[in-house]
Amino acid sequence: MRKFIILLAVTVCLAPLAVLAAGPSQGGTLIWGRGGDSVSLDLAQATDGESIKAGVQMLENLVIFEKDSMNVVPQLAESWTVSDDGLTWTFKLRKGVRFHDGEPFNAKAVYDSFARVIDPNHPFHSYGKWVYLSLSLGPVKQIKVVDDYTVALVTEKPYAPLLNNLALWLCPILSPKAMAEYKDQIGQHPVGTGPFKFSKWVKDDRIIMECNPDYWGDKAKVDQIILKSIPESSARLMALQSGAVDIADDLDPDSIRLVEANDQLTVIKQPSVNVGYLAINTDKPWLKDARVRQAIAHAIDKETLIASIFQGMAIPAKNPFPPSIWSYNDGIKPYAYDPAKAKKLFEDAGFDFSRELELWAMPVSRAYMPEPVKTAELIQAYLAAAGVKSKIVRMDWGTYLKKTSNGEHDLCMLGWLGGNADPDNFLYGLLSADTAKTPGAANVALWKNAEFTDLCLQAQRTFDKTERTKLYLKAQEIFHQEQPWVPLAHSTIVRCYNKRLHDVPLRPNGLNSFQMVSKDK
Amino acid sequence: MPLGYIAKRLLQLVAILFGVSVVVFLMLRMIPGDPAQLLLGEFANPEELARLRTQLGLDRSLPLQYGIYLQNLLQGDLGNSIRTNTPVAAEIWGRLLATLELSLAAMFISTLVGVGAGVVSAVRPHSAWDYGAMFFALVGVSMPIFWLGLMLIYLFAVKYPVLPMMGRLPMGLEVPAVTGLVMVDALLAGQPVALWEAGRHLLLPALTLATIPMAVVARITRSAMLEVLNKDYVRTARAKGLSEAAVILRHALRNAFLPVVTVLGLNLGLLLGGAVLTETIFSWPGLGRYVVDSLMGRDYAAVQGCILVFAAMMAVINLAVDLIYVLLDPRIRVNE
Amino acid sequence: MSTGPVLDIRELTTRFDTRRGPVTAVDRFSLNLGSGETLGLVGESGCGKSVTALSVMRLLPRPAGRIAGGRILFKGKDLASLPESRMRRIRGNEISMIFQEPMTSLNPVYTVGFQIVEALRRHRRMHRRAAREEAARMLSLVGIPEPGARLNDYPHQLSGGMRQRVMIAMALSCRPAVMIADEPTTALDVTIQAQILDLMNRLKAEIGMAVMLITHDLGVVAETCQRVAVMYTGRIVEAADVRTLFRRPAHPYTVGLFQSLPQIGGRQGRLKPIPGAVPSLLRLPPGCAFQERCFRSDGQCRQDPPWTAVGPEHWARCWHPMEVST
Amino acid sequence: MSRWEGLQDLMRNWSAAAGMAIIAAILVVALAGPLLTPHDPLVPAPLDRLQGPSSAHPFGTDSLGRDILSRVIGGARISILIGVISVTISLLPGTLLGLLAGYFGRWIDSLIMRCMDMLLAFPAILLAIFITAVLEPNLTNTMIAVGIVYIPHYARIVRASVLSLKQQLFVQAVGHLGGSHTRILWRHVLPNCIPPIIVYATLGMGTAVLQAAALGFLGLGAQPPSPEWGAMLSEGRQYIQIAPHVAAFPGAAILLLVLGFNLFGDGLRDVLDPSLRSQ
Repeated sequence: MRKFIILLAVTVCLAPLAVLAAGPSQGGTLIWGRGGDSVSLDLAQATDGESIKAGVQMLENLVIFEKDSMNVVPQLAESWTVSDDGLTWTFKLRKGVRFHDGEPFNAKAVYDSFARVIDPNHPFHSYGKWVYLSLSLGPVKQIKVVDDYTVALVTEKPYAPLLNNLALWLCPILSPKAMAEYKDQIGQHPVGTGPFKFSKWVKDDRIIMECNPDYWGDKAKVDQIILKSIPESSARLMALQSGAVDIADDLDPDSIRLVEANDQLTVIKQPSVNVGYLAINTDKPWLKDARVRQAIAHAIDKETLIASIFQGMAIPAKNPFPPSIWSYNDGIKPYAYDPAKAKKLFEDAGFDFSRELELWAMPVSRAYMPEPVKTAELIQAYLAAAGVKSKIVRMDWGTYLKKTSNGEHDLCMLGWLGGNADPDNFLYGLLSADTAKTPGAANVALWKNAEFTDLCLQAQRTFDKTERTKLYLKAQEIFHQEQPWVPLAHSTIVRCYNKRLHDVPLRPNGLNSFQMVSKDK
Repeated sequence: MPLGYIAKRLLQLVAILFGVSVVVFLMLRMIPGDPAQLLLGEFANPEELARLRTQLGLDRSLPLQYGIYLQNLLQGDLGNSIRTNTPVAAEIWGRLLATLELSLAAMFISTLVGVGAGVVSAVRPHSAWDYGAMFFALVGVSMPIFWLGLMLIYLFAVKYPVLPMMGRLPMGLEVPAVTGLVMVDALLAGQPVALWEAGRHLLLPALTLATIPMAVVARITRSAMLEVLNKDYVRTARAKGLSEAAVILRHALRNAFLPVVTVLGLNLGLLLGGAVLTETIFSWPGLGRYVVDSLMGRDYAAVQGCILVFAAMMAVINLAVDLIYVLLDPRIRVNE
Repeated sequence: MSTGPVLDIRELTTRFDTRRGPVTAVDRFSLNLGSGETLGLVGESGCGKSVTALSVMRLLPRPAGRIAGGRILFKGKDLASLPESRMRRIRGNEISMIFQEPMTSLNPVYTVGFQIVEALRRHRRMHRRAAREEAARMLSLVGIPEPGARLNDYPHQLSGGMRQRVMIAMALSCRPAVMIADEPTTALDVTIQAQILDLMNRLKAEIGMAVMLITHDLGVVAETCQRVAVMYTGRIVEAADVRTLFRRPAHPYTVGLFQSLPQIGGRQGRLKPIPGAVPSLLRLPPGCAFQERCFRSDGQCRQDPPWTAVGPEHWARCWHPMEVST
Repeated sequence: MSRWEGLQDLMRNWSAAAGMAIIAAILVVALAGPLLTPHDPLVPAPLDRLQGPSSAHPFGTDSLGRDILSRVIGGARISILIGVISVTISLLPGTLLGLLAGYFGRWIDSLIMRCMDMLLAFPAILLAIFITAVLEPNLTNTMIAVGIVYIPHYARIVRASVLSLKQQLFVQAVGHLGGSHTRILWRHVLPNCIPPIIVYATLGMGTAVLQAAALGFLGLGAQPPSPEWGAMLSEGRQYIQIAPHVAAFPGAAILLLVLGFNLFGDGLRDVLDPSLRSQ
């Protein structure tokens, strides 16, 4: 009876809240705390996640990935066709769209936005540094304005992934007037067509964008987004807890535990298509023997690593790519944590225990490696338990990437995010003999296994998915046996936010438009 | 002091800045790490890297790069940031104001408290107050301020959350920027709430940054005052029947100020250095943090610009200290 | 001439706390100063002359020094027990003091005008302009040419003699009843010394004040003073009018002082320094402090010597004063 | 003043005695470190991470479950080493440059002192960051960087004492008697510069420890898993909310050591060189 009364009382008290929750009112300011400032909001020039995260709220492409899959759907283009020879892509553009500065969106705008990237003679070409061409418009040789609302892109060779490239953040359409006016400063004053328009940028502090009232599609539900730079993870956590921000990005795993425990806050998780690994330089004579590499795998306790440093926000890895990607070989039996066995393997391989291995630790944290230095310290201790001495080596990120791609390390930590969710991206791109050529090797294990490489190449030529799967399963077995990397973990990406927000999206790559997000008053 | 002297000092300043620019330019190029590689990260391929290097002009010879840099510099152009492609001067300016606001607040606190504590200690030497104040001053000069900042955050923002732990204003609160100093802007805009909030946000970082200068000033003020209080002219002032306050503030302190001003001037350099740490801890969007970030990002133009600004500020401060000397001590006026 | 003492010091005792224990720098000092009179206080350095002056001014260095006993009666008020605030109204106003070191006694960062005006404004509540005019008048009174322009000078722009004149002007600006001059001429050239002494004599008459002149220079005393008191280790050992003291010193110490002086026009005999050294105030012998250096001392001198009248208005603190025939 | 009297004075000086006591205590802890530490400061126990202070771990554990007390003790050796080596690095060239500049004067003086001015044009920490970045960040380079930053200070002090000595007769006299420059510098000038150098070097050790810790804090100093105090503090920053003890103890250790150097330096100054008191 007593319980019933309490329940009743609670219900009565909460009823008004329920009413509010039922129909979240529109408007409000969404404050989004993140680890760093953006660099350039012209996404054709953006190289960092913080720029892209902000830019995609304001700029739009011809086409875009669906909200939660990798299917391409129209955005500023209404439809498209590919010529029979596969060389010409024709896009019909949406009519009646205006840029934030009031300029009309049309074929000319698409032409200027694209031609500035690939045509050295275009007047806007010198205003920017056009990065990652291979992922964007690199294959396009010519841009034709067919009429005001029709554009054709011509490639030299048939290039099927072009549509996916256009759906990435790298090919935004900007107002030609603004590009002419701001010249090389367009990245500081982006003018696009998106649901939010740029308002103000205080460097190292905040970027403010307003709801675009003239948006061609569904208008954004919040009036304003403030992206607030809060470099320190603990400060972001505190801002989230106090309600000062609605969303806090890139919290460390320990903080996420606190967010989960807080009933005002919530965490959504999404398995990411990434891998964090420890690459073993197979070019070094003392690491050439596969038994040595297997020994290293046996020495590392991935479960504990994930339980402690990742705070459970990952699954242990045994293959080069995560189970969410097709052809994942689940039949592989992971190397168990066994220091004694590791030591024996080292001894069997005649490993010189007086040698101190260089263990290179990444200087930056990534979703696939949230605490690289602590991970390195732990690995160092695990190796020591197996009798192997190692020294942690750190340097700046640029040098790290350059030197690891030259094969100067013994062991190095790196990771990969598989953007297009294809095994080829991981296996051929990171482990084939073709990519093991220094300098500039993406295969930082410098592992040159002819059989493995053949399997990858064969798979590239094969269009039948089951056949390809077979090839990849086999390739993973070779990888497992040879163990050029010790794959460590596939991390989970998370978004922590206040429960007063609704419909917060999370793609595996973490990039979403916040158009549909609403906030309780 | 003749204008010629100032002109000479300014000329020296230009010479030092030139030297600094060469040194910084060369040192930056000696730092391992390729800006292009840093910008493009782990997903770039060698061709994209090479193209970016060309675009950034990194494939030119060093003398040529410096020549171009110097030519732009002489036209007042500090160059564009490699990372953001924006003019470095603009990037620096906004952050400089943030650093200035923090430094001025810290300067204010350290001078007020430091001089006050030093004077009281000197007036009552070997009293409990004196020993207490001087012990705290000694702890102050020994303080790792990055630790102090963290502990202040823990105490006043985490344990007893009475003060904000970072930033300059609460999120969502805006003040029209006129001077770039938020407190001044809030005052100009007549927004008492913003003024109050800006002050609250400023308090912990300013206190952190003020700690060492405050302690140094207290120590120097005490010893200078002790010396001055033994001077004959202080006795003369007392013999005139002046009140103790007039004797100490008008006759003693004014003379004790000379060494204090020297130290304050040196301390401003200390403040600028301390700003690097304080801004990092309190997420203060200032120049100190910017220069470290730029250095880590191998943003050559930005680092060069910042260091030039720092060096120029130090030199201007030194000049200002010399000028203040003249105001304070009439004896120098004739000698110069 | 004298119309009763303006300053009457009775049994003044001043102690200092030092690291090695308390020291009595002035011991039961009694003396009076008639208005309009100039009294010389002589003795070797360290004998307590300056401490006596600072005690009267209540400017003893704190917290070490303090008045431990006795009274200092000025116009009927006991300065020794006056609250500090009331004492401040007397200092620089009714009793003023000038110091030995004109080079350092003026504040280097203020103009001399400011420093004189400061005293006038404090005690006379004068307006700025009136005070400046008065200051200029004072400067001309002490014989400084172009006083109006000098007001804007900083001390370092003036010579030592000029500075001492400024000090005097400052001390006299409020027309004090008593001026204490602590070795006012010691740091100056001989020619300047004479000028300053003349000036003091002249102004004393003009303003009608009493002067306590502290010096170790008996020549200065002879030229300026009516009466003299001789101090040794914090005590007055002899007091008399100038003429008597110079002709017939009664205390062996005074005799020693005279014998150690070169005398112009006197016998060209050898100077006779007093044997031995001044004993430390921390280790004074019982009885007469001079006994160990004295050619007349005997066992009796271990008792405190009495303050003996050896002639009219002539006293000495001695068991065995020199025979004084009157 | 005889040596013995000097030492006595030093012991009687409250500040020097307290400073000496602190430094000695830390030195003992540093030397006896492995005997005192209940746990290995380097071996992680990831499942015991971020535990608060307890009887098993009086200072708690860090993010890899290592005992913070053991790490703080392990770091004592590093910090003292940093102090001594950095100061040596600034002291030797600084003294030499100061001697040369002061003794020979003219263009040598101008050249040396202008270079020193250039170094002084940077805020110290910034210059140290810069040098560490050029040399690549590690413990050795931290000491070198901090050392270089303070060279101008020693050069200036020594130059000033040389200039004042040069005025004094005995140096001139020796010069007239035909002593070689080296001999004059070594036998006559240098010994007289030593008191201020000793004072400044002692105070400088405190500064060096602070600066090195700041570099460690910024991630430019000692590399993991080294228990350098600044680096430990830097890690603690991340856990200020859930485990403030991780930052609290190493920072307190830095403060204590620097306080020790400063107390001792103050005391030395009072005894050796009272004229420096106002600086």
